[in-house]
Amino acid sequence: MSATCEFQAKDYKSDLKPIWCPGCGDFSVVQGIYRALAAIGRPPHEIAFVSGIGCSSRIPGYTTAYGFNSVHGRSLPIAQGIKLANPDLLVLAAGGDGDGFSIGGGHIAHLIRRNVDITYIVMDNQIYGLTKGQLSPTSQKGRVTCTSRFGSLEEPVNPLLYVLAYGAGFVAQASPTDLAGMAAVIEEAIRYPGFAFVNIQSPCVTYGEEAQQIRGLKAISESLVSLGHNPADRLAAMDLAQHYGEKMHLGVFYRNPEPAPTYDALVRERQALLSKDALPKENILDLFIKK
Amino acid sequence: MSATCEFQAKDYKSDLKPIWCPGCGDFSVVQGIYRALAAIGRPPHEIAFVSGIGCSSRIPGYTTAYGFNSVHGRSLPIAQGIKLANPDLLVLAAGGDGDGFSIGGGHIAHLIRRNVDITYIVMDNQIYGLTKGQLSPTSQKGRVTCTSRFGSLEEPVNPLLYVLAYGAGFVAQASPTDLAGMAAVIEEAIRYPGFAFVNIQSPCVTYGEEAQQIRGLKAISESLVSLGHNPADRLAAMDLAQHYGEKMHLGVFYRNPEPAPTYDALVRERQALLSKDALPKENILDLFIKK
Amino acid sequence: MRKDLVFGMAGSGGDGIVSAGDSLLQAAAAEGYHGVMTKSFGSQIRGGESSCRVRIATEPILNPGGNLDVAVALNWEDFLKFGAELPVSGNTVVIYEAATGIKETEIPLVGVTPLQVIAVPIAAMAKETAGTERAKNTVVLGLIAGWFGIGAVAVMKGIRKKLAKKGEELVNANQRAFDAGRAFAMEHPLKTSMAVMPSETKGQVKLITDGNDMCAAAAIFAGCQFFGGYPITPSTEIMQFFTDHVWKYGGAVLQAEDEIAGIGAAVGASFAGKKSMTATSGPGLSLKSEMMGLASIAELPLVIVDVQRGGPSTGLPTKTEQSDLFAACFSAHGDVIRPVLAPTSVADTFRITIEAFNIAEYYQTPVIILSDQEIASRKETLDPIDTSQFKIINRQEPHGADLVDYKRFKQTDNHISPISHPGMLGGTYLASGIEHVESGAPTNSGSVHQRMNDKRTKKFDPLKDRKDLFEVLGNPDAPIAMIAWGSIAGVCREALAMAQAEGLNVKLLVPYLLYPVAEGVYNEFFTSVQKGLIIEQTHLAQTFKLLRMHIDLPKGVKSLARSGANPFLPGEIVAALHHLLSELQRSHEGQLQPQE
Amino acid sequence: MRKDLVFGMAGSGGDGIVSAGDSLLQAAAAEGYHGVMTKSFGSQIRGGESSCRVRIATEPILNPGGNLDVAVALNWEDFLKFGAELPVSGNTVVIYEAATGIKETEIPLVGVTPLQVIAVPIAAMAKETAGTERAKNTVVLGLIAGWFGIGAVAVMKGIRKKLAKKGEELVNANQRAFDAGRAFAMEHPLKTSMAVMPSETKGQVKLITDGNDMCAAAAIFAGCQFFGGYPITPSTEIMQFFTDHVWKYGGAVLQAEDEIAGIGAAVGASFAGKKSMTATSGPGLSLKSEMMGLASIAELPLVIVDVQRGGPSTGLPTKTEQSDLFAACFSAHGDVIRPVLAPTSVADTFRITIEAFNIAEYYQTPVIILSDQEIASRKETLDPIDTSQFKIINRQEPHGADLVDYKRFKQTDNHISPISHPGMLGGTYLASGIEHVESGAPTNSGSVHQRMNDKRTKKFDPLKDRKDLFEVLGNPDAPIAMIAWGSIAGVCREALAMAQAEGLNVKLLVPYLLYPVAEGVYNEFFTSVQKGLIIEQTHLAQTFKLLRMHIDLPKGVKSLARSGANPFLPGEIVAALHHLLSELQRSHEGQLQPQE
Ligand SMILES: Cc1ncc(C[n+]2csc(CCOP(=O)(O)OP(=O)(O)O)c2C)c(N)n1
Ligand SMILES: Cc1ncc(C[n+]2csc(CCOP(=O)(O)OP(=O)(O)O)c2C)c(N)n1
Ligand code: SF4
Ligand code: SF4
Ligand SMILES: [Mg+2]
Ligand SMILES: [Mg+2]
Repeated sequence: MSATCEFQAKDYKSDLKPIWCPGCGDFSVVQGIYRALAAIGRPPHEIAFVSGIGCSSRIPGYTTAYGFNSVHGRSLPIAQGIKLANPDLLVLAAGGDGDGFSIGGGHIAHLIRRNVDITYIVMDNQIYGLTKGQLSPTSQKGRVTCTSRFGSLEEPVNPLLYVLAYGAGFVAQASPTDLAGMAAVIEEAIRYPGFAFVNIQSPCVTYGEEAQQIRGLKAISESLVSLGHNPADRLAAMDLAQHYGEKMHLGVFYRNPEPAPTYDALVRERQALLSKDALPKENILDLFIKK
Repeated sequence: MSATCEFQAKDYKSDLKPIWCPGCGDFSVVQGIYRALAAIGRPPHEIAFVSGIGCSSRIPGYTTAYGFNSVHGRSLPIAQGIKLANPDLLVLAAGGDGDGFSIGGGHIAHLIRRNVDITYIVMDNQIYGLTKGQLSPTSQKGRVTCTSRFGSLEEPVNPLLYVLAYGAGFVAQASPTDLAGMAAVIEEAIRYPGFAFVNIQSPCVTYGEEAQQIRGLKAISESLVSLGHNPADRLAAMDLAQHYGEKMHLGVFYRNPEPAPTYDALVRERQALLSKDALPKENILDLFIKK
Repeated sequence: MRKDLVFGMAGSGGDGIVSAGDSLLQAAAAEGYHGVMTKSFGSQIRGGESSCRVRIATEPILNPGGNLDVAVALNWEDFLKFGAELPVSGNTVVIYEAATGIKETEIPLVGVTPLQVIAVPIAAMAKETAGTERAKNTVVLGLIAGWFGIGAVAVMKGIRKKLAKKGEELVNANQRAFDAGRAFAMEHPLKTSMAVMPSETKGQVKLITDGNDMCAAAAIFAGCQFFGGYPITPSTEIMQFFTDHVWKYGGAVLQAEDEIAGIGAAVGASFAGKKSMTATSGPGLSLKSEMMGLASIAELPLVIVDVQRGGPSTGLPTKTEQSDLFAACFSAHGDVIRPVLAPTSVADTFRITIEAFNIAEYYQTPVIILSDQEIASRKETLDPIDTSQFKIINRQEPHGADLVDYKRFKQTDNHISPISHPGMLGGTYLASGIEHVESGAPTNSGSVHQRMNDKRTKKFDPLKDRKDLFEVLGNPDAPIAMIAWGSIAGVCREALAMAQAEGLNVKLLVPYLLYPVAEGVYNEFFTSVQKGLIIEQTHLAQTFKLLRMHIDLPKGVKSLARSGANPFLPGEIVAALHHLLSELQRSHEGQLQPQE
Repeated sequence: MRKDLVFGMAGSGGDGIVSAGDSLLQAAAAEGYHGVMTKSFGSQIRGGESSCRVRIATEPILNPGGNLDVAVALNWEDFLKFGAELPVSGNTVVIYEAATGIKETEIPLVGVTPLQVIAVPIAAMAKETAGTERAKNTVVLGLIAGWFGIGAVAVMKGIRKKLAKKGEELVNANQRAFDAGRAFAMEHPLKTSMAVMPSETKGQVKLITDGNDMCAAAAIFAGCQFFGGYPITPSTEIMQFFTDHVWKYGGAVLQAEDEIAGIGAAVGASFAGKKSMTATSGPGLSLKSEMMGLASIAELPLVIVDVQRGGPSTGLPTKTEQSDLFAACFSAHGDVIRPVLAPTSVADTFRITIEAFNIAEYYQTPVIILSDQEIASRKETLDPIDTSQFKIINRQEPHGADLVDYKRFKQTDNHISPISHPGMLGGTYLASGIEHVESGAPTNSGSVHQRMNDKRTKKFDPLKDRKDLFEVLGNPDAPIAMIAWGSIAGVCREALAMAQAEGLNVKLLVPYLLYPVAEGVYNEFFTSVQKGLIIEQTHLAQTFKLLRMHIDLPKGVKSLARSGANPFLPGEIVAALHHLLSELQRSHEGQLQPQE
């Protein structure tokens, strides 16, 4: 990191006033993102920040980046199109647990196996905030919400374990209980050359359960560094990830020590390799001449 | 198993003549299903067999069960609706690798975490057969097809590892290289009380690569029993599953020794518990009287 | 004394505006009045601005009314955000929080001088009597009881019940706040009394509910045993109702991972022989298109509720609109007819929902119920409904001879084929989205395709004769006409009454069946019509165009269409009718003059 | 000598029917003829029945023709499966495999006596000359060269090139088979000679391609740099072309995990400033509805190709139909206008695709290209296209002053706002599916919504004046008219020529722009019209209804609509025109008689 930063956190903060509930965890998340971006130092106009729909998905609007508050569950496909269209951009995607693991759950595995160089941040609050408190895919079994008055009958998904199984090169978890740690982890995720996933336990103060508020989260939090976890050990990471929901491990679960080539890099390579074979565009129809 | 079977394999075979290419692996799969169903002995009309779209998805039509050849990627949501509507039915779902892991990939995790008592059979041929030979999500990186003339840039998905990570209670693999083994595994999957997944390496003779034909598959096949694998050991199963694509392990990767309650059973329980609270339907509007 | 009053109140999130509205509506119901309540919020989940309108009348009412008779502003900033929902006129009494410091002569309402403006130290009274400003809404209820005579007893009875568990002191504090408000009103009588006449039906049982709950209850009544869906505003409460109740009736509900899985599960349940349903709003409807097509070609009964909000895309998620009409009729590729029904009020949502199931089951088809945010979310007081008058139709199952060499898609005289389901011996078949012959076996024959398309189209012909799915109000021979559906029909009902009171010879057609378009019904309606308006809350005049697509509209029939969120007021519709009248008269003048 | 011949051939999968068709078409092109080839298969992937039609003429042709002039049946079972695609008439010469053992007088064609029927020992000749029955198709090509004078030299030249790598012996074996066929023909001359006139353009370069490849090539020519899609018949070849070529032009292509991700990536690429595209068929179009709505409200350029096949649902995946018209115009909830264009041939697919990109970029909107299986999959010979005549339009970017306090959705005179993209300094904004103010910030204001809906609607007004997106053929003042689009327009072009040759005073309107409906163009066209047909391959008469929705159709204009797969023959359209003519004459008779 260079000694003088060209940009400061406030340069990434837009004029739009957040309309999150007072106390919502997402306020911290956007702060963490400002800080991480400042540390990276890319000018805002070279950043594309895509989200789906949800309280958390409002986040791009609160930054000075090019934002895209798209449709529910589709931040990743859109982010991927942006990155392939212009690999020079820094591309972020973000959204909620519902957005990412429920309606959008079919896309993650594919971005990961393609290893598109995108950082994906999920604000995991174990609830559907924007639609006022329904079960989310990360809600605990038995949980009572307005769509589960008699308790949920389903096991929750395990975002950390899933993305590890999908083969993600960078997997981390953070929480507003440690803002500096969150900023650091986001920064590292962005710097990782390849698909990076950060799960953030971001409390919903309005519909969240007591145990998922800051105090509750603190009680179950444990730093992966202090546990002596080696982030190069994928199997150990999967083992730790099994505790998602009981424990809140903070920090980097896995960082591939030998990052695989990114899809966008492979695309560039291929473009470079094949450009010499291009007919001038105005002659493209010559392809149809049978000789 | 009882000594006298009420039904024989042929009772599950319909009059519809399969239009698969001569030699297609799916011919064996449907045979395996006939045998497994005969061993189970449920009458055809108590079976609902749902598929998506693809060569493999034609399979319900070749059985005498109630079949539903639905739309691409949606066999599981539909199968789940059937099971919840009538838990007495034996519900099977089947389809191709594209159907299941590409367009339908978002549904599997959710059926598994709900533990709906369905058996899901994927005919994995590493290609899109019906649409004439495009890349599938299980195609190897580098593979040349009509949509990847310069080689695929993507890692394949790992169906076995994914479903294990999702927490499936029964996970197995089979292949036409061992028809008896396939029938046995399917039977076991159906008998398993909960979501059961069987991946079948079913060669596409028309668009498949040499290595994925019967001969090639035989060369890399290894029986899990002969390896001494303990199907109660989920971590060992995940470890073995890592070799998907290089090795073809046949048999049961994982069988939960203590099957969790199924979603359909929980639903029944809840129905029984709450039925006493029902207002007679004709008085249902009394719910809206504010007292 | 008044027969009808419209209250509008606004404040910030913590002010308890909506809960005050609820109390007022319940009190009114307990006192025998008819009432309608609508809410409107800012985009913030908590702590943002919120508002409600409560209309109370001695006669049945079918829309939330136009300009306010009584406006209550707990602060002006928030009140002004609801300019469209809370219109103030020269006949409005404006009550506002004195602590805003604004003089009665300087309230920030542009272009209007209200009937009377009263600053009330609401917060101070709450603090003083209840020890907390949180009792502001109770003070407001006291003021309303004092000035307008509603809820003097019933409001506190309701509050007491609500707070019973929270202890006597809280109840007493609220009683003091209420009394203080009432006393203030008594001490400061209005210039013109606006007290409401006592209701004649006092003491009769009234139901209170909103369109979403009514829809779900009706579905269960109709025999629906499966709901598969995904949350989306403003439809989520339908699923919520199912999760609360359907188990009791042996049914199941699935909050699925997305809209496609939700409708997919519902399609599966229907295939399995159960009546089933899904509900959503615009974005979800778009996602369900493919599955709707599948249900159509597989001829599976299914009810899909679309509670419309502002579109396109995410649009205006909390505002009402009617712009999903085209999508409801035409989304999903290929040649498909899918019946579309629309309720016009909470009350008729009961009947229309049952009708939707009956049509779905009888015709073996998906049916869309096009509700809208306004109907879905507003609360109405209702007189008890005699449920025994509703006939329930179940799908026709195969029996005896049908099951010998059973043909699922058998060509029959009425184009409807008896349908089996898993579990039924002899009824096995292959359901599919692929074109199929009578047995269900796939085909790629063009001539079979033509025949099956004929079957799937012609089976709906009888629907177009269902005159009972249309309502004509006013003089059936009137030369001036309106057509409106959904919540806008309610506004037009009111406009009709106003116009008639002003001597206009006008009628109103309310279609509950929007698609397929019943040409005959419209042609008959238009016989007498020289001028008319098709009134709708869409930008593209979708209803007008849908009708024009099927019917030769009389030349004088025009579109009155406007994007959602901005409510139509009965008054402006009456003005438009007057305009039509003058056009009509001018054209008749013309006839009497020599032709050039 | 003939100027025009239609060949139809059928056999089983291994017979190489399609490859014979390809060789014939290429040979014809090399000899200067114009040609069109269509294929049709059974549902089996391999080993099932397959067929092709090749039409060859000295003049340009724009559809695959009607009844066959020459029918080739390698076996009758398979031939009969293509009854609709390969219609035999009294003017057809039928050539078939003698080994079928069926007598020339007993061939299983019902209700028709062909001009001549010839049993040829095709398999035996192949075996004898080439040592394998796999050379049957080469024997057939020899027969065709012998009897009809096409490809005597060029066929073997082509085969030689194709088989070069496989060794001299294979080439020689084929040469022997070809010669044997040709010799057989010489020895058994037809009763009536049917040899084709030599072409005057012999030696000129001809292109051969199908609609899908043409579409993809045109897209790259227009500057498309991103394709995101998912395989689906019959559109997949568009993506395939991109995977083969787009890299060379610095672009990228993504075979996504599903249709939603495919269009999602394309939306992202467009947001990132690149021209982008997706392609699909009916089921995929349904799935893309939500994203199309997003692109409309976010005002992002995007081209969506829908290669139509039989619907609804999976329907008839390998057969052509036009029934996605409603879905193309109206799917996606909310008030949206999304331009829809349709090519009518492989040749004009080039122009229409460029036009689609130009409209998408200029108006900042998704545009649908409604192709169909027939155009997409058929091969045409084409004269070289002068690509320099095509103007490419790029989206208007903000500059200088625009970028001071940049407003992405600024209200402008033409309702089009300069659009920035990530990477552009000063242009940052929030794109969204939520309603927004000019800056892009979300809003839930009804009045902003109304204004933005106005903007998004009115910007398309100039499109309706684009007369160049319509073609009128025949006598512009004719009283009898046809309207047809897509591949059916080609059939109607042929019908027009036939009708004119039979003395009918008729004209044809071919719209390339289907939506928004250009009222003015149609009204002008209808000025002279008393009787007319709107001809389309839909079951519900979707085109007729779409026009009626916007235009007062003259009373005499009727619908001629039919489900897909069953091809329209020019002859039957001419018959329908004759019927119109007699109606017209009867009605004029009426005018001359005394009125009752
Ligand atoms: C296609 C579609 N389906 C459903 C919705 C409704 N919806 C909006 S946000 C949301 C879920 C919000 O939960 P989450 O993604 O966890 O975000 P949070 O609000 O909790 O941050 C839903 C169901 C929608 N806008 N679009
Ligand atoms: C919504 C939708 N998208 C795409 C298709 C086209 N399609 C049909 S089958 C298929 C994939 C087939 O591959 P797979 O699922 O592996 O089955 P296989 O044919 O190999 O058995 C595709 C892309 C479709 N029918 N519907
Ligand atoms: S509802 Fe929950 S997630 Fe949404 S803004 Fe409020 S606290 Fe945050
Ligand atoms: S294409 Fe492949 S998968 Fe399909 S039927 Fe033929 S061999 Fe089987
Ligand atoms: Mg959430
Ligand atoms: Mg496959």
